[in-house]
Amino acid sequence: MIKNILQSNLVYSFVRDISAIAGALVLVVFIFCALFAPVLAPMDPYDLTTVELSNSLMAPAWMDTGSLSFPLGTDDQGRGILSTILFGLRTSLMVGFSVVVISSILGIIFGMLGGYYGGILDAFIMRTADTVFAFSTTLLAILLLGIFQSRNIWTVVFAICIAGWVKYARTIRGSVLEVKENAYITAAKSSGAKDFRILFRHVLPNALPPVFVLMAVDLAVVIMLEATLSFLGVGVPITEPSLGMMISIGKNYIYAGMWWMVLFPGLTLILLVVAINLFSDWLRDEMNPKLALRS
Amino acid sequence: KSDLVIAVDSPPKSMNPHSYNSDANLSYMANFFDGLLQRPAPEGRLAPALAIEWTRKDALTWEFKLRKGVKFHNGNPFTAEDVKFTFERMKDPEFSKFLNIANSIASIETPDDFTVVFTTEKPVPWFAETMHQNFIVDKESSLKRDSGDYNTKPIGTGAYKFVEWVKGSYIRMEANPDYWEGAPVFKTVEIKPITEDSTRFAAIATRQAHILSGVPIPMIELIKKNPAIEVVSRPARRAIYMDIGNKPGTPFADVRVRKAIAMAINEDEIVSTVMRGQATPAAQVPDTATIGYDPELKRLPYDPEQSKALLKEAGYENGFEITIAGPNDRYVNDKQICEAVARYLARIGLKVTLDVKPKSIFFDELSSNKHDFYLIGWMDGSYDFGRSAQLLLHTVDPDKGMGVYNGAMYSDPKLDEMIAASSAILDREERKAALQAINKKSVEDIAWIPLHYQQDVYAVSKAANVIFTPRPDMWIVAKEIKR
Amino acid sequence: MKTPLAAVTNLKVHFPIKKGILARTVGYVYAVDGISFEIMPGETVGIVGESGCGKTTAGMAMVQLTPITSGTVQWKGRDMATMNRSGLRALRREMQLIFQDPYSSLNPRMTVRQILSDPMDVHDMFTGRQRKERIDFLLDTVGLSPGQADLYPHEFSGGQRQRIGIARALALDPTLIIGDEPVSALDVSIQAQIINLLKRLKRDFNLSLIIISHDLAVVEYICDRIIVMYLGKIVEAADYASLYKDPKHPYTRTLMSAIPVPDPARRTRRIILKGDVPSPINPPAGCRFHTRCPDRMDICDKQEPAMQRFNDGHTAACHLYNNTYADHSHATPTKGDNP
Amino acid sequence: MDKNSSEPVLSIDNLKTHFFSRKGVARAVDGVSFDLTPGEVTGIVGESGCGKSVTALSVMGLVPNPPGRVVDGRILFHGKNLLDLDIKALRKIRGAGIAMIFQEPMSSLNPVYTIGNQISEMFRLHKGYNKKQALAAAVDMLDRVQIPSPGKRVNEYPHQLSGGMRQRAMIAMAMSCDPEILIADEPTTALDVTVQAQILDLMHRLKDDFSTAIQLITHDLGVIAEMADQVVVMYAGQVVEQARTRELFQHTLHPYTRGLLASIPVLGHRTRGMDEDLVEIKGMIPSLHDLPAGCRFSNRCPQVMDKCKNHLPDLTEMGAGHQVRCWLHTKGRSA
Amino acid sequence: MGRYIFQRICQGVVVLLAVSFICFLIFRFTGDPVLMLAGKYATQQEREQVRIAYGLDRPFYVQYANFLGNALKGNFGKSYISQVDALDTILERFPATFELALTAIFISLSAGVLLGVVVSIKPKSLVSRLIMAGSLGGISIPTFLMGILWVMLFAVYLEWLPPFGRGETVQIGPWRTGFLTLDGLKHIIMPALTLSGYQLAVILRLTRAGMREVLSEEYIKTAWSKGLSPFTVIVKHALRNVLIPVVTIAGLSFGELIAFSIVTESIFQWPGMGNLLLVSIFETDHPVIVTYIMMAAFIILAINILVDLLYAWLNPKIQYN
Ligand SMILES: Nc1ncnc2c1ncn2[C@@H]1O[C@H](COP(=O)(O)OP(=O)(O)OP(=O)(O)O)[C@@H](O)[C@H]1O
Ligand SMILES: Nc1ncnc2c1ncn2[C@@H]1O[C@H](COP(=O)(O)OP(=O)(O)OP(=O)(O)O)[C@@H](O)[C@H]1O
Ligand SMILES: [Mg+2]
Ligand SMILES: [Mg+2]
Repeated sequence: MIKNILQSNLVYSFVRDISAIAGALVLVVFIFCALFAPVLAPMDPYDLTTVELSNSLMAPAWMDTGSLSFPLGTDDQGRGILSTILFGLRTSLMVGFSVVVISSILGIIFGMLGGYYGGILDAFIMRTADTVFAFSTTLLAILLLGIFQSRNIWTVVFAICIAGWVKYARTIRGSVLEVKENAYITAAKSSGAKDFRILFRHVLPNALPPVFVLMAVDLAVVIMLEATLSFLGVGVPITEPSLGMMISIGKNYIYAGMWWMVLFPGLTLILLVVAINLFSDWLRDEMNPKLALRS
Repeated sequence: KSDLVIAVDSPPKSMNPHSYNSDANLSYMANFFDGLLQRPAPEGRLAPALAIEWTRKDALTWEFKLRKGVKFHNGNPFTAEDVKFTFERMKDPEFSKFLNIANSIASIETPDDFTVVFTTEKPVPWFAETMHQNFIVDKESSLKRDSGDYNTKPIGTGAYKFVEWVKGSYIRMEANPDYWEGAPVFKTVEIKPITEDSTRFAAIATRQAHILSGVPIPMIELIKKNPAIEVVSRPARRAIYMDIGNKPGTPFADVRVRKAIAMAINEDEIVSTVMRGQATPAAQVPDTATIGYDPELKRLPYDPEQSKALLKEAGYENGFEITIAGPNDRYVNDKQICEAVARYLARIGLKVTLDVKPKSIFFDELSSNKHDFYLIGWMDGSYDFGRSAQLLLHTVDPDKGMGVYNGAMYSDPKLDEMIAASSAILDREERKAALQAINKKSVEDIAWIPLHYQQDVYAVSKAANVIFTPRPDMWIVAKEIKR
Repeated sequence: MKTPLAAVTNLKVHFPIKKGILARTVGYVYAVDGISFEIMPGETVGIVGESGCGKTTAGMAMVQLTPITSGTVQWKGRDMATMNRSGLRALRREMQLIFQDPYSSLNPRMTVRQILSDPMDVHDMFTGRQRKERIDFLLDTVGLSPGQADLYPHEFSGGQRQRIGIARALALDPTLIIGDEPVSALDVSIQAQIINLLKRLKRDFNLSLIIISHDLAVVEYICDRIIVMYLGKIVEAADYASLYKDPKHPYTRTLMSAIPVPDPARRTRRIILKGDVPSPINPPAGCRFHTRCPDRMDICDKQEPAMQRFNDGHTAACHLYNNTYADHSHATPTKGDNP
Repeated sequence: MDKNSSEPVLSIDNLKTHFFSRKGVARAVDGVSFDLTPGEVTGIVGESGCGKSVTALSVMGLVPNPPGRVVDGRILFHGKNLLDLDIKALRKIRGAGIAMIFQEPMSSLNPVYTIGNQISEMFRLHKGYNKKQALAAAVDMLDRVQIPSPGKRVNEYPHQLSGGMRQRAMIAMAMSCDPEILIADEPTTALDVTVQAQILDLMHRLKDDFSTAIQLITHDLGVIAEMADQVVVMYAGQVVEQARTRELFQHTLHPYTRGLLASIPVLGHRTRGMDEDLVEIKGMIPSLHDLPAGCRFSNRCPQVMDKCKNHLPDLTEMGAGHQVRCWLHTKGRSA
Repeated sequence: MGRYIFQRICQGVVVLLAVSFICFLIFRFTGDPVLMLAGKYATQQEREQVRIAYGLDRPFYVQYANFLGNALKGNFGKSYISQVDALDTILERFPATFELALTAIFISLSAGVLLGVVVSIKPKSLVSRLIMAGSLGGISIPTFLMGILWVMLFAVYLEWLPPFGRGETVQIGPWRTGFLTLDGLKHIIMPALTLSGYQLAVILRLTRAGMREVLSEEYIKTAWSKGLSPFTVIVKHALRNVLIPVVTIAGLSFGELIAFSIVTESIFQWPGMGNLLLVSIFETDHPVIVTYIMMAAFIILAINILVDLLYAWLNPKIQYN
């Protein structure tokens, strides 16, 4: 399958699409930063022994009150903004990727079973999905997290996944319904293949492309959602600040003129989401069979 | 448009004066209702209100003489029957959160229309001290109305009459022309609760409010720079402290460990950076106005070296694991203080975990005694340390209602005895000495680690031409605001 | 007489129409409504009829890919309904399908080699070295080069894809191949290639073929016997020559006359039908063709005509040939319809 | 040209329509010329992808742009070059002067409007009728194309009609303003033979009634033989042969046309003992991106010569309006 | 049609039941409201007193049955905090949220569709590229950040718009509206813009994608070939087909809008249900949370049914019978 993707003109069109390249580049850089945050960051913002309260609220280095050891300034606790962004990126991406992976796997399983077998199983899955979808992932996450006694990054992931699988299930179900009408599925059946083989060898690989697109979009959505949850006070704990948490701490300081506490994490978040969106826009166009047929 | 618009940080939860015992809610009620007594700005000394005099007849009996000629907003006259009704209703959990004081009353006598005699179950030395927050309701209308109406449309004797409560938006009130203290200055007053800090700031910056309470700390300097706005602040009664236990088997059982922790915290730095100067370091939990405050007590010095030495002495050279708990939406910069404390403790080699969470969850956990070390604040509405000691210092004993807020389960038999003994002491001076002794012992045994008294910060728009005097309890009582 | 390879007796396939959340059945599509025919070893049978008349459904029902409502399908004398799942799976090896749409019948994410191997994997046939030889042989048979085995379907033209589909059908050495409109999606010039290929395979491998098509000319070209279907029923069945020379049923005649002949010199008077094909959801009563029949009689909407046997193997279901009701002016086949 | 026919109403002259994509230039239509005569059917045949539809779209000015563009040639309608007209002038001609019907009867009608609405739109636009008049005219039109109970059908949506009825509605729409030219792009390919017969019959009659010039695009030589007065055979973007219908079928000149005719299974052939294999045209149509330098049919041609591979023959008049593009027939003349 | 609606309503009731049950189940195992109810200084005994007074000592199923029974009578219990009927508490806030959501939907649909059409007609022009970039911004800037920035710019620095609240409102029967006063209208601009931002971008992109697809459909070629003006072709023939999925998706994401109104309301101190919910969550006010959830579920289900009907109306192919 990988080979198939590579040899299609995906790569060709990718190289030709500047915004997609830019998006992918930013994304890769960010992922790299997140992975190697402990090495890259000037300081470990979570190492309680190195953070000095006396360094709090310093302006970026190029300003009068700035210091070179904190290139982008510090927050109210004396953590370097740059370092915290690097670590915050880590949290944000971790939540983003975990949610996308978990909910897509759940969604794919439910959607595929529902779509392929139909009947009561399908009705049950889709009714559940409808209900959850009606509430929207955001609302459910807010409610769940509001109720949880203790919150950590995994409860946040859990709360988002509770509703997050639905869109995957719907998408994959839609494409399974379409794929299963193809004659090659009938051909596989007529060769005497068992359901399991048909599902995983014939149906799934062909039903998957729209899910890739959705995953890319969803990654951006989840990262923003996590930020929103942090803002509302139901996100990750403050001990593991995400970008959203940084912004919501910093927002109280913008009027006081300490814009760097919001601007830099805010920009990082926007850049991240823009990058993912650019990339997924391209992916969406490329994977749309109607548009892709032009080749 | 109202004559006076006040933006505050927390919304009212109910208009039933007994439904909520938080200062935030009582602050609204103080405008519509009167207690038997009151505590006017600036110092909050007990003063007559609906009662003109009060005496403690014996350890269990209190007598109040009532003011004559007072009328409720609906025109009903105020009498001793209303007082009796009020305190009886306060025993009903459906209407009241003031069960504590109400349940301590054994009987209420009304010898005549303007005398009330309370008999308590056991000695309650601070009984009168709480009378400024037990607001008196009208018996006749209260019985008549259903709970929905009762909880949303207050009828009291206060300086302001209720006009409208648009939930989430504002509360409007208008001056009571027949108020027994004389009609207040501002004819119409609007209180707007705005929970989001930056939005609240925007309210005063855009002249949508005349007075702002709960000015967000980061914005103080900015407001100071604004020529149109004036910052008014005063030390608050509330002390912020780290509660610590001495559960046997934990490192905290050793007083040296507790002392080491106390000496590791650089309170001056917390005050100057986290609190931006808007706090005063505290050596003890009660504030100056409280009976039991001991001016002699001093803070332990900040000395990390000594801390480490103490730890070594106690056999914890390599530190131990400690969790710092606390709320993140209750006190001014509470979560930042926890973070700072965590940092100091890490410096002396402890392995620190931070566990801050919303107050609803945190207080829930406190009552199940989950935490050994946590940040909390305290301000005793009764101005009597004896009551605080019962709730905070006494060994946990739910049956007797002792140690309810002693979440870290500090326990000292000697102290328990002293607390028990103190409640029978009637004489004010004698009582003061006994409470000071309790206070002193608690500080010396490091039953808690006081951090600072908060500073209440207000912003007042100069254009509004108002004279605003903050109160020690943070209530905003509109009748006290003058032109 | 030899036992037929496959025999279909009174086969009915009704698809329920479901509505609402409770998916209650509100009616049926009478896709195939009682057809019987058989196919001898080595024989080629054509099924023709208009779109929606149940040709595909009949084919699918024969290989049990569509649930049968009633009737039986016998394979070499055994009723397929009595077989268990694994028996059925094993039997599938012997009956293979060629699909109408060369674009959707090949899994776009598999190479030709994978496509051809997949059924062999299922049945554990031709393992190891044999596998490669077999694939090369198959590709050669259908006129593709073995070098093309590792390409993906989208790299082939429509005609080549149809050849891959045929190779897949041959992969398991089947006895019977059912071709569901194997040429209708192809360009005329390619269509000829595939028709020739099918004819050759039939000769070379002694296959039995069922060719489903809407094009009488195509069917006539390959088949020994032709079955004409209308709205789920067989209206006429005959030897190709007999059918062409002497079509009995008015529908067959219409169909023949409607096919445009590529010869301007022979522009003919066509039989133009009135109205559209009725819906198989509520087929007309009596003879199903009566709503459009040019030779319609009073009886036609009242009674369903029985299948009548003419000379050897030519059968048709039409009231025109029922002696009791025959009106001879109608019974005479309209001459001049056919060149 | 056939001398008997009247003046052409539309003449296409050296039309070139190319598609520009990242793979290069696809020369979909590459120098096509032919005329349409009033009251006659001009059939255009050719394999899928040879440029039949693009030719039609070029006439309508509807080539999707980007990626497509008419790069050369003229399309003369009453002496005016349609390619020079601005969109406003073109709009007046579309529908009223030249009408078009498309292959897929389902997707050619807007699914969200009643067919009455869609037909009456023509009358309101080109004839200035009011709503009521236009609807009455639409009912009239539906009746003309033999849709039963037209008064009821006008208020139905396309999905409520059968394929044959939809195609009839399309024809009604196209004919509503008495266009001089009707371009029918594979109008019956999606239909059953019996229904196809109905539609072809209908078009025949309408042509006679209105003396419309019809450009009938199809890949079915049978349909051409039935319907057309004149035939244009296209291959890979070019006209390879053009003649009066009888002439073409009787004196087929181009090897491609010949192959095409021979590869069609004809009903009755086998019965009449002609039970040999069909003639195949071997190989595949070349890619439009990568056309051979010489004759475009050279790689499949059974009579291919060396010359064919490198030199593109011209379309040559063989007399009586019969033109062919093949070295077999051009060699004498072009020398 | 009637049957279909009836069926959908039955389905809705089942969903509401399921929702209420799940809420109850969750609350059963999280947070103890007694702590909130009895007050900070309450002793164990006082807490028990409260527990009994509120029936919180009874078994789970009894509590649930009681709840259901009362809910059928329109009684969702009293807020633990305000001691007022929970449904009234929510309903009182409903108009504010509804007007905000309505305005936001209106903005995002009208502007989104309009811009989407503009962009799809001339995809390569500068204006289109700017709009597309802007829409990417709309998707990428978190709602809360956007809200804060709006306030800072338009309220604090430019002082054009009020920073928070609903402004002057007019009470009409049970409904308190801000639409009828100039002050009210001024107040709704910023929150509605903030709330609509994301939806607007999504609708714009959907419209653009839909237009791109529809414009290459055969029936659009037919429309052009009739000689219709570009306006008629685009608005009458293309847009109507594009609107079917756009309206459907916009309607179905109403839940998202409600969820984000929580954020918007908390920034602008908008006195709506979302603001209330947030407070209730932090105060463990279970009756209000449950009522909110039921109310939200109800609204969303109702909207979904409406969207389905709208869909049927827009798309003649769908007929419910
Ligand atoms: N799975 C199904 N469910 C419901 N109806 C079906 C199903 N499959 C086929 N039908 C219906 O059964 C009838 C016969 O279908 P079938 O595919 O057998 O026709 P066909 O003769 O093969 O037509 P075509 O030439 O168009 O392929 C049609 O009306 C079709 O709509
Ligand atoms: N929008 C387009 N973009 C790119 N290429 C196109 C486009 N439309 C047509 N073409 C190319 O132009 C060539 C001619 O197409 P056209 O549709 O005219 O073929 P046709 O003869 O009508 O075939 P068919 O019988 O399949 O309808 C094709 O090879 C196709 O690839
Ligand atoms: Mg079929
Ligand atoms: Mg075409």
